[in-house]
Amino acid sequence: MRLAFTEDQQLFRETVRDFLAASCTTEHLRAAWAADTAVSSRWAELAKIGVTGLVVPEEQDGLGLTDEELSAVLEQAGYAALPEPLLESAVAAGLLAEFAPDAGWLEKISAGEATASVLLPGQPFAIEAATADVLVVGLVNASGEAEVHVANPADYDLVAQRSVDRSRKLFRVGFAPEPESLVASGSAAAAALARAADRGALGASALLLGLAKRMLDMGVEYAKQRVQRGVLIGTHQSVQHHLANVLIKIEFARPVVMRAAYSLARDLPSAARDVSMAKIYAAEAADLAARNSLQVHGAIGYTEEHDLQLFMKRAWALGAAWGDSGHHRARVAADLLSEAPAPLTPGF
Amino acid sequence: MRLAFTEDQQLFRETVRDFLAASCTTEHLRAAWAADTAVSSRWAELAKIGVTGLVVPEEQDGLGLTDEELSAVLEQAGYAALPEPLLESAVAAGLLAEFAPDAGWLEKISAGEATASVLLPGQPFAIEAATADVLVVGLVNASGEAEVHVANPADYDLVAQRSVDRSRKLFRVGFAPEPESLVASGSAAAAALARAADRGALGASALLLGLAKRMLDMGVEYAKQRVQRGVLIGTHQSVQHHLANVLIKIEFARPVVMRAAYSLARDLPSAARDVSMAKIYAAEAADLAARNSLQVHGAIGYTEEHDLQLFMKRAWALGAAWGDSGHHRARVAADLLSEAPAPLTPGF
Amino acid sequence: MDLEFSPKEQEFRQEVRSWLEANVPATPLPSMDTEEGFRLHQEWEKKLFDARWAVVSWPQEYGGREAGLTEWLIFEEEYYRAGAPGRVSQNGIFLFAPTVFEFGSKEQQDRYLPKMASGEEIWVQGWSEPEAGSDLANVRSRADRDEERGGWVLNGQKIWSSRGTYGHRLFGLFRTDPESRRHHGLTYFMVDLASPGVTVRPIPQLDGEPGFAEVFLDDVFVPDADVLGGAGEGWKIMIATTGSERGLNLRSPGRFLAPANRLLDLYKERGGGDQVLRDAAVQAWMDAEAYRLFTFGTVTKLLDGGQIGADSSINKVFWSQMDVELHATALRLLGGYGELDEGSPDAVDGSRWLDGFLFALGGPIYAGTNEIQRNTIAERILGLPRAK
Amino acid sequence: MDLEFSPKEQEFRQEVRSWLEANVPATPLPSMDTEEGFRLHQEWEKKLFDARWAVVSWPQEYGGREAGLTEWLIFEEEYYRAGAPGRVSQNGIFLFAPTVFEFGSKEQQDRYLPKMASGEEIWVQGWSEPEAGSDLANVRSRADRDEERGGWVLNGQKIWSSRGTYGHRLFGLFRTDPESRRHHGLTYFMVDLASPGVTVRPIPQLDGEPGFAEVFLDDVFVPDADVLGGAGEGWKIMIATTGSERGLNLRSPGRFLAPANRLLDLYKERGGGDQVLRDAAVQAWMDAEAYRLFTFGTVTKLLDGGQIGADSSINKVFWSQMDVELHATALRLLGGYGELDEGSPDAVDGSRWLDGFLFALGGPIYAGTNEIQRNTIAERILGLPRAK
Repeated sequence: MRLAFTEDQQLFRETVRDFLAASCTTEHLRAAWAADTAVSSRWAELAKIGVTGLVVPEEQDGLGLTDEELSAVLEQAGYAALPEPLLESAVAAGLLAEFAPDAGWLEKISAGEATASVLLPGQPFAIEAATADVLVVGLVNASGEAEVHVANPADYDLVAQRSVDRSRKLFRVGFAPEPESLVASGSAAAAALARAADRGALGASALLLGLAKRMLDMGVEYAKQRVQRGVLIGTHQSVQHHLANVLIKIEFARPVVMRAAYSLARDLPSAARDVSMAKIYAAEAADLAARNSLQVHGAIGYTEEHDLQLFMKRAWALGAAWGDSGHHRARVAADLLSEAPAPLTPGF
Repeated sequence: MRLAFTEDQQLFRETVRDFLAASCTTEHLRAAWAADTAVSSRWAELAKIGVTGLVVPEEQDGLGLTDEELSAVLEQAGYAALPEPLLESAVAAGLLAEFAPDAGWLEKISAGEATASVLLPGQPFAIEAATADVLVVGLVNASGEAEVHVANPADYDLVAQRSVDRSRKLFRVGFAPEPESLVASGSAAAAALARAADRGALGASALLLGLAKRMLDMGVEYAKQRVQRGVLIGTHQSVQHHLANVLIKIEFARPVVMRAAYSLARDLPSAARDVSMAKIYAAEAADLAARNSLQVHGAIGYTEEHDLQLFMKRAWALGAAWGDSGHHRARVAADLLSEAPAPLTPGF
Repeated sequence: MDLEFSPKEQEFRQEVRSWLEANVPATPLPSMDTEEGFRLHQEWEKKLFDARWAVVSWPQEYGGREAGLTEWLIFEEEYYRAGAPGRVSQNGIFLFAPTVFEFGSKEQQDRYLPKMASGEEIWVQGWSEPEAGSDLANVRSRADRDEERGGWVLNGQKIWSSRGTYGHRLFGLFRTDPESRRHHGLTYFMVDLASPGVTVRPIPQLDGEPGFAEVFLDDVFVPDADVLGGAGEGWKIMIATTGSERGLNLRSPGRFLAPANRLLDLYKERGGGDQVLRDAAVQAWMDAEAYRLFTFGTVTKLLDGGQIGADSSINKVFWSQMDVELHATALRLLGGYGELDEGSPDAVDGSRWLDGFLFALGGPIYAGTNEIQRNTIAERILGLPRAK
Repeated sequence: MDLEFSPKEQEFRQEVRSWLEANVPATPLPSMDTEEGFRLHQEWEKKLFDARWAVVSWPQEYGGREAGLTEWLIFEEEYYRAGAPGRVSQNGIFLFAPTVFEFGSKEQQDRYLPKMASGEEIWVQGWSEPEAGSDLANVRSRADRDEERGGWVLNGQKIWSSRGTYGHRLFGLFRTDPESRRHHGLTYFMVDLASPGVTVRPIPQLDGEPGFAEVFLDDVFVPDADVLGGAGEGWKIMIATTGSERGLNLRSPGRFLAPANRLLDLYKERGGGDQVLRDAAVQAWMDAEAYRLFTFGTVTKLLDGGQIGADSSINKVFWSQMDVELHATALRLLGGYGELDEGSPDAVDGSRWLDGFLFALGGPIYAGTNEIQRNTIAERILGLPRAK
């Protein structure tokens, strides 16, 4: 019984953290906001430390790691609000590895020479679809059957949208399925798409956890330095309690997210329920972190010049992405209220 | 446009307040908790100032007043946690006045010589049923038709229950409807029972508002006097905010309750929606008042010796009585989301 | 109680309603914090003014109708109901004007009020200063006497001045007695932002618009004619204005009903019968109703000769939280479409819900943070000892 | 990560489970704060002790099994899962014993621990004093030296002593240096409540049971043999115990799962498909799960040689709020039946939900109010300056 990352996982995590601290500053984020794409030379750098190919099988030059390592890394990506579509590429990579391992995309993703994006059933927009080298599309066809397609830019047209988080480059995708693009259908496709959605929700949870921690740290820093009427605002009980309440949410969300990663990495029966629970807790932590950190910052936090908004806006967007809390609550309830709920992880 | 009680109403209210401050102290409440009935000589005293016959028509020696005055008085009864079944008698009186004005009960109620209780459809228990001189029963018969019965103690058997608020003497009523006890049926009965349920919910709102105010006042008093580690706890921002949040709930619940009284007194189209809204707001104010006042009091407030519990327990019981918030939210939603919601009061 | 409006009041309501129906722009104006939007909002103010709807409660001579409190509320209800443009002149006509009427000289009233009412001159508030937080007594900007020129030389910095980017005149306090502290030695100035030495730096807020600005004053000369009341009387005079700022409750009882009703429509379209979202939407509507009723209660109190006082703190905490929750609920209903900003082809209702959410987030912060409001409630209404 | 239990651990779990299944009383015992209930809970402790289940983590010689942290957690999970009686001896075996093991003399350990483990002697905590609030350093009760008799004479008053009404021995701090203040000059005493000069006044709590008591000491003699550690070392020694009290998280990760599962059953019976109540019940279950996972995380930290420290404040705020919400949700599900207290023929599940609610309300207050816990989190974990 160990509910903690292994030393290797910790090491990997710290490597990514240090890299992002240097190469993904808020100046970089503002640049990504202004650009047409959030993908920069950083993508190739991330490849060098194995991040882009983290879940790509070793046969395709990836690290062949699991959702455990992925979520550990994504928490750091969230802390830095990394603008590149790391999660989307990882979700796409999972589907490519299953249905199109030899198409050559995985090697390119591992090498940082390509980015992938993904559009799952029910997902309104695809991120970075205009710059992604490959777009993996999941859909339910007219006869109600699941299909997975590997689409090339030629196969679809895009309508650019504008997210409140300008580093999320969203596109509505008009995709006409072709027999050539079809790589899987039926129950295999359905299972893979469900698995992909869970990876997306788990990844979003890890990102939200990192975002929450970042916004808390910003609030704490500010409260330690900001003097108002001659006193540090951090000495006000209301400020202390705002921040303490955020820490409580984060500290309880963390083991929930870690457990979900463990379950999903092993495809345990409780995986779907555990992932939904993770998304609910992480989104709530990030939501409270945004509100309370903003309240602690006061008017300065409400300005565009202040960096807090970069993280708040990403948190709001991710809270609704990959299934909002209502969606995931319904999933947890459906399992718990069923005749035979999935056994607990860890067992009991 | 005046959203305030008239001078007469104010005067009546203050008379009742002063009477209860003297004759319904927490010592009296503890006595009512210990006794088999909460009805004492106070009932006759209340009759002298017109309270028991407040909504009884003048022809039956009552004051012939409306739900406006009733709610104004009940707020004071809530503040004092008056144990007598004032609301139940008023609800019963409304039905008696409509369907059995000549049975003689109304005169007795006005004179303080009798108490009445009531059991409406869906209501699990009747208060003081063992001591009530008359019990008005509303039911839906086998053919789905509404009926109103005026039952004499002979017509029913009772199973005594024990409420967390010991001054609420609850009984399950086994009532066998007799042709002799039937006083109304069909649409007239249905309308009257709906009206009675609204009076009950409005009255409960007024009681809860008074209870909330009482618990707030106790918390404020304590915070002003209690010294801990050499400082008044009232100087702690957390204590100040706990109490300020309660006041905010109360101050916004009050006009909502008053408006509902106005609408119901005039049977306006919005009355049912306004009453449901009042119950929701008043219950929320009382619930927060109980939690925050308890938290401000700390361990001493958690004891049976301390008077706070007398008011908390009544608030918890009344929050669920006369339709809980879930029931009333559904009613408000049904109206608002209908094709033609009731017009606003005041109009717009 | 009497929750009816008199025939005369109903008639007034009809008149307002039909004028608004005939004149409110079909499509919403661009944000008043953009250059074009600012101009268009000024034009709208002119239109209101010409029809004597700009300042209904003001005296005839300054373009008003001498409307009573209730009529004014009716006007405000109808104004929001009609979805008419935001009031670009609000800092002037709602916050500052009461002070001018009470403390300004006839000459000053004649000089300022007409242009304020017509929207020709937009007034900007200069309350906050860096480091001062919500504590208005913490004024560091100073004014030094200049006998020769018969006026004062202002130096310092004001921040969070709404409308500051495009506005024309600033009202605020400056320290005329360098020895003084806190509430003492402050004087109330009216500063022409076109004067030499004034630098305005726009501050874009969460929604990207420069809703407020930082105003730097370097040796800005202000003639005695632009001093309100006497030197050193600034604090006493200011109280009235902040009173009305925090008493925003009197801005409009119907203020939140329009968005609440739109939220119910949004639920009908997209709620799919979800009970949790239903209750959240209904709660928003009920809160908007409660806000309206609370306002009627306050008005009754005022008509009976009472004061608002610290009640406005109760009101401010309530509406600012309600406004955030209302828009957060809308975003939940929009799901994956909630993040779409204006300029998105697929944005629902032109991203008004997102805009409203971002705007609402300022509520718990401005005009005294909600924490300070709660302290005020505890100390001034509940009578608790001053917070440590 | 490894969220599996080892075969040895699983075997241990099986052994615990089957013993409990065979021995847990079919019907719940009466409240341990009634005279009869107290006695029956003592008998249950004896039964546990005889089977070596009373203090699994203790050394063999005192009736334990030297179980490791994980095995201990398994025991606790199973104990709650089986719905076994509350531990009337918990103040002794969980809060006080660690201190005795660390600071007690061998003679004291031999004299106290076996009877503590068997439930023959129930220990009572004497931390709080009137006026002191949650501040344990504010001790006014004093102990004066009595050389002749070779001990100390205690005077003063302790309050909120759980199990105080029927318990046998009290542990707590007394001021042995009259000149001292705050943390200094305090000594750790163990007081036989049967001694002359001790008066115990039961304090009934919300549920009517005398869960705690006020203990008055008038010239109570305590021999040197009942002093724990040296004179003046009381504070240092006490820290350990309060640590474990606030670290209740280590009491049992499964602690809230049993009621949470019962809540889901209650929803199935009475929820009628209401989605709001469904989400509330599911939230309670998820919080119970999160509590369990948080505990496993803490245990992992401890196994890696880490400390709990202020983390226990995080945990305490979380579980105390969860416990209130869980039971409040149950009462909402019960509607008009929720107010029925024990003794009501129509009470659902013998009013256990109401009892649980009343009990839970103490959570945010005891062992340091949640406000104090939040200050601790802010200052000791987030490193904010000390609150004003």
